[in-house]
Amino acid sequence: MDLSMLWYLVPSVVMFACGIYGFVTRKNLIAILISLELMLNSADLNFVVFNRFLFPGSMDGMVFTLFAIAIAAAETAIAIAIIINIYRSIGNTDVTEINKMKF
Amino acid sequence: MDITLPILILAIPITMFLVLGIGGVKMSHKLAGILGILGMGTTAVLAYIVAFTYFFSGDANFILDGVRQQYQVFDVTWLAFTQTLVVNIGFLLDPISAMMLVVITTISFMVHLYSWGYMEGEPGFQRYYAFLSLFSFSMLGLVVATNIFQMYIFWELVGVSSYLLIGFFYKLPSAVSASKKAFIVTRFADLGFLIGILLLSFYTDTFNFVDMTTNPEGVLASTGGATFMGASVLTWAMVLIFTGGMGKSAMMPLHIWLPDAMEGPTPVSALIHAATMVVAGVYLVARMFPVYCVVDAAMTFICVIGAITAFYAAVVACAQIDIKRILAFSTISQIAFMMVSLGVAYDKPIEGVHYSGLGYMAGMFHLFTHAMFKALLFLGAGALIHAVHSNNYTSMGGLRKYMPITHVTFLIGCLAIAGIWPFAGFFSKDEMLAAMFARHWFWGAWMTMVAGLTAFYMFRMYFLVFWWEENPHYKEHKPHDAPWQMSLPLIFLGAVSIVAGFIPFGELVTWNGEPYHIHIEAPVAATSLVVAVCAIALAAAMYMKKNALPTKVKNMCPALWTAAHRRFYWDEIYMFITHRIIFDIICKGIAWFDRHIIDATMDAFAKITQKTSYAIRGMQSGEIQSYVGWYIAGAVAVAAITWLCLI
Amino acid sequence: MFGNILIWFVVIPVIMMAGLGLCRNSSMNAIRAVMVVCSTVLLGLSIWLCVDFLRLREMGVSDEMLYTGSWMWYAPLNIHLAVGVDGISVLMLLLSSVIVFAGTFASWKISPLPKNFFLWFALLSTGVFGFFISIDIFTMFMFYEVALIPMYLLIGVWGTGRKEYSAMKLTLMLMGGSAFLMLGLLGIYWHSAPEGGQLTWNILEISRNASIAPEWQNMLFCFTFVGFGVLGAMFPFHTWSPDGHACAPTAVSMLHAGVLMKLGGYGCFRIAIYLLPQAANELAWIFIVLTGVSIVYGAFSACVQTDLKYINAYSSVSHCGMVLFAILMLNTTAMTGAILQMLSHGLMTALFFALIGMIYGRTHTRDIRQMGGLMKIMPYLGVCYMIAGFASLGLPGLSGFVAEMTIFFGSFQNADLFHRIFVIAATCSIVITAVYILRVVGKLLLGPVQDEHHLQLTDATWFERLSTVTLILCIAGIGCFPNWINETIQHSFAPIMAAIQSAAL
Amino acid sequence: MDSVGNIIVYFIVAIAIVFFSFKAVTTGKILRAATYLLFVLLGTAVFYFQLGYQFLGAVQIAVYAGGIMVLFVFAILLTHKPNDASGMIESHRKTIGVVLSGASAVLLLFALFYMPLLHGASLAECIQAGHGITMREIGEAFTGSGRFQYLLPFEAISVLLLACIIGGVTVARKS
Repeated sequence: MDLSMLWYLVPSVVMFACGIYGFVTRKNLIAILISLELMLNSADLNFVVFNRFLFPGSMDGMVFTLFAIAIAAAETAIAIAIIINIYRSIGNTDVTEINKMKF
Repeated sequence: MDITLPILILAIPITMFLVLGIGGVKMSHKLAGILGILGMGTTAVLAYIVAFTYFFSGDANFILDGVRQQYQVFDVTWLAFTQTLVVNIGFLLDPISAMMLVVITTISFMVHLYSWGYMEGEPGFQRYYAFLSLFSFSMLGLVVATNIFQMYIFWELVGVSSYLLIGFFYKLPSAVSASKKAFIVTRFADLGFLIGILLLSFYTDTFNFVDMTTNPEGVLASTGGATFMGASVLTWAMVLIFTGGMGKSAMMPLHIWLPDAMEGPTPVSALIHAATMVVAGVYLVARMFPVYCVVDAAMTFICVIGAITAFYAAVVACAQIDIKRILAFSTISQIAFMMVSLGVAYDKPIEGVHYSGLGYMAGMFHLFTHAMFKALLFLGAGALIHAVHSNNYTSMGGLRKYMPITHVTFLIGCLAIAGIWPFAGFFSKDEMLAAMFARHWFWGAWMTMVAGLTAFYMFRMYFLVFWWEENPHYKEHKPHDAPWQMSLPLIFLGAVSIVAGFIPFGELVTWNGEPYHIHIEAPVAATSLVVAVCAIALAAAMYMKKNALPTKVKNMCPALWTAAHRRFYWDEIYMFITHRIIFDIICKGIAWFDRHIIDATMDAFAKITQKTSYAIRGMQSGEIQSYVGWYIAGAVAVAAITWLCLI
Repeated sequence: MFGNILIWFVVIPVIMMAGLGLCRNSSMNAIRAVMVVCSTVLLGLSIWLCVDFLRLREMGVSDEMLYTGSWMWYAPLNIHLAVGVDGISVLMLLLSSVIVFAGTFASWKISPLPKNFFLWFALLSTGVFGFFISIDIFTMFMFYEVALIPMYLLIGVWGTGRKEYSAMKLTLMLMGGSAFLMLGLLGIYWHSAPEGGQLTWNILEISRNASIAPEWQNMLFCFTFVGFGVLGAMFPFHTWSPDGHACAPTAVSMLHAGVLMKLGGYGCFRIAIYLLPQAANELAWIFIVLTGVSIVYGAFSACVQTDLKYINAYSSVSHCGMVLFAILMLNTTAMTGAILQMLSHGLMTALFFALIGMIYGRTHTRDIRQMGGLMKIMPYLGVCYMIAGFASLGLPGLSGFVAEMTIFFGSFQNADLFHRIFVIAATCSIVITAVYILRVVGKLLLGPVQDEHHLQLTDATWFERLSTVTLILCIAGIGCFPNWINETIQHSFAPIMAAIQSAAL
Repeated sequence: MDSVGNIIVYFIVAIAIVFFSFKAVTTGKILRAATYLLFVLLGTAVFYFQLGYQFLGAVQIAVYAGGIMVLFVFAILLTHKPNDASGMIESHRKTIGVVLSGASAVLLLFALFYMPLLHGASLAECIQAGHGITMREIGEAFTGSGRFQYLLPFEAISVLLLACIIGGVTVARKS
């Protein structure tokens, strides 16, 4: 039995689908962010898997994942700053409450 | 002929209008009055010179082999519609225009002079003179028109001058509505005139009177036998043109504006609504006479309208209280007389008639004499109103002792209009009746009856004003004769009314320029004289001394009297049509339609757009989650579709 | 490029804007100085152009367009800044500059934000002048839009009453019209060359090529005519006009009714009729019906309005309907009449709106039921209003008469019953016009004074007098001596008539 | 042919990832969600090691599981009062979520199984085919500007991180 590409991609798909579910259903901003990280992670994993199985000679996928991780870090930092700020101003982090700028 | 004089005749009044209209505010009343009178006086003198030159100089341009010619002094292009259809502004001299020059300038000068006394101290005195000058200019331009379009231009201008002068006392709502009515009714008639011109000029390809009248057969031929709704196009055109004349000359059913026009100052009524402007319709028919002659239907139409109007106005005049209204209806009746006279005339010999164009000559003659004595009557009425400050004869009575000059001149006017020898009206009326009898006995008999009615209502008024019984108010406010500025015109016009009948009019004015020797038709003259005298006697019996006879007569048929007094409800009918139907239903309906249908449709487009926007803006909720939801749904859908397509 | 005199008609308003930009917001005198100087220069320039144009014609220069110039603007689509004028455009330029001049004085005391007001005003003028000098339909369209957009702000900011609604309505409806127009113009462009030739926007070249297929012509004609017709207040696309005019500030109403609505008529015949003659022959009847309805309908509607501006807006519907009506008659006389009517209506409506603005500025009402006897209180304005009214109802000696008569006589040359009926219906409007004009004059100026407070009001000031006198002189000038206009525009119709006639064969 | 140990590790990790992913988005407590996320991230790191990217796995653990998770925990603690129901997180629109995630999962899995991926080369062969990635190579890849070298993105990322630091500070600062 071989560990082929498909083996790694299936958990990635599951991770991604869970991310979507969480992103759409969660009300808490941080929980949404967590779901986002799940999706991001699944994409990262795909890059690496494709790199390894299809282009084993190069390292583009890996480098891309490295960048993605860096960007994810940056993004999370900013997002969390914003979330904290929102919490300060309206007292919770519920997306349904954040509609002052709607329309 | 040198063109300076004709140009000056038109230029002086319009200059006066501009000077008095623009600079009048800064002038004193006296200066404005003197300027106006001087200007009109000069114009009158120039017009006399021109007319005299035309009639008596014997110049080959004017009279050739004993036949008077039409002569265009000048004729310059004003506006070119097409290569051939060109509007000119010119100056046409022919017997009727020369005669009208004299009539207009004389009456206008008299009125200018008279107004100096009558309008003294009125605010807007300068404006009044400015408008009078404008009117004189327009009227002169009308009569000397070389082409029908020039006539239409000045036709509109006299309409406006009339509007301005009727509404001179613009603070009175009655004057405002009277002026509005006058303008709109005549404007409506002018619409017919305009359409008539459109039709006529389309076929003849010319506006020029001389071109059309010298070749009426050609005009008829140019229409190529086209018909519309059973009548030939030329008939339509000529009837429509006559409609314009009906409006200006207050023929039924477009007469309703003239009695109301008496809201204007009395001298204005004398000038515009008795002597000059209202005869424009007659003048128009006379001008186009040869063309009318080739369309019998139009001529019959003129006769019928004229005969009905003459009788109607005479009957109504018998039941009026306001002396100016009586005079107004008398004017309508007399103008209708002229119309019938023109209508019975013919340009070719008729069997058994020694001169078929007699009606034309007689109509013009009556136009001339009527202008003089009707102006006289109006000015006399003005003097009366000036004295008692009321228009109604009920405030008058027994005035002959207080106002002798007015009395005598007014009597002259009444005798003249009643057609008593040797006053002017006798001669002209006799010729007219002769012409009518010559055409058909019916017209003659009918119009003789109208002449009798005329004598009756004029003397009814005369007796009620000057005899009857003295009004008790005279003790507080003693009436007296008017100042010299007002008396002078009365005396002058009275004198003219006596002698005008002896003018050899037939030598001067005939339809084709050939002289005609007037001779009294003894049977006709005798009949009309007898009828007139009987009518006067009846009036004297009823109204000379205060008695109960008039009331008895009135009570014999009160409904008739009321109907006549209310002018047979024409005003009410018009009010119903204009206000209830046109204004309330059509105008308001259209305005409603515009706001609630057309505009609402446009608004509905906007509303639909807005509603749709509101409906779909929920998608643009600002919630990242729903965006992602839509995004993923979209992505899945696209992928699935692509996938299915690829397999 | 600046050697061409026509370019200056666009450059001067731009200079005007620059000059205004340099003024401080508060220094009213500097702003007025800039406006007066520039509008006077424009007026002088257009008079000079008119004289020079007549001189050239006199010398026998018979080109279709004079002072032509063309500069490439955007090569891939062959868009040029192409300019040139014929007699009609010359007169339109003259009209525009007269109204800009009068409008400047009519808005002498505009507030608030005078500088911004005049900036937009100048931009509007740029568009108007640019439109009339262009012979490239793309630049023409561009200038048309330039003229349209400032209207929104001018009405929305400086207007009165329901100004936001009206500004929005006006802009949207006109924009809707220009959407149609854009389609039409693009269609013309794509069919402008014979097989394989260079596509062009130039009016002269398009008409010379005459390569648009008949079935396309019909569609494009409808697009362009409706597009311009909306601006010309054609029934049933006229409803922006009453609301827009009622809410617009004085000078804007003047310029809008006076010039902008003329863009519609001018465009209709310069583009719709001239470039699509075959369709014009075929489809004119549809629009004759619509414009004929406009004429009578506008006049009847005006009879029952109580707001002065609504009355004039509806009368504009009627009069502008007359312009389009005459254009559709497809003969020289009627078209001459249309041009005269454009001039006449432009001047007279501008005068009307100026006077209404002045009266409103004093009485603070435009409802004729609340006013009366103003003739006694402000005789100067009253007399001017009467003159404007007389011009409107077609008094000889004033411009309206000449225009209407030329239209009627021209239109009557179409001898078939259909045309006849509509011409006669159109002539009826002169009576209805008299009714509503006299109704207003009677209620507003004559009769007893309605409101005691009005007795304290003052008559016109010098700048108001200057504004009105300019317009009245022009109205009387055209009315008394119309023939020079006839001569100016006569040559301009020859190519159009030739196109129509060759299409009819 | 992969070693049995490798396959066993794979299964353990794969099941863990699936399970914890699922728990991370369904659990009612926010702190637990963060913890489950941590497990998923660690599992992914194991996959990276298994695929032969040791450096990447290290980065994953250090930056993601270490740094970012700490941020998460801080944020949670800052926005939730202890001993409070606010620690619970609610969900809404569950049906939509299930449908969307289900649909995308089905679509993706369908695609995966449709493609001829199952019978590709095995992991061991691929690791064999590729050379081991040394730190030197990675360093050169980040600092060179030639083919397959990433100086410019690297710089861009560093600027981005700087911007984020400043931005984060600015946004979160108490006014």
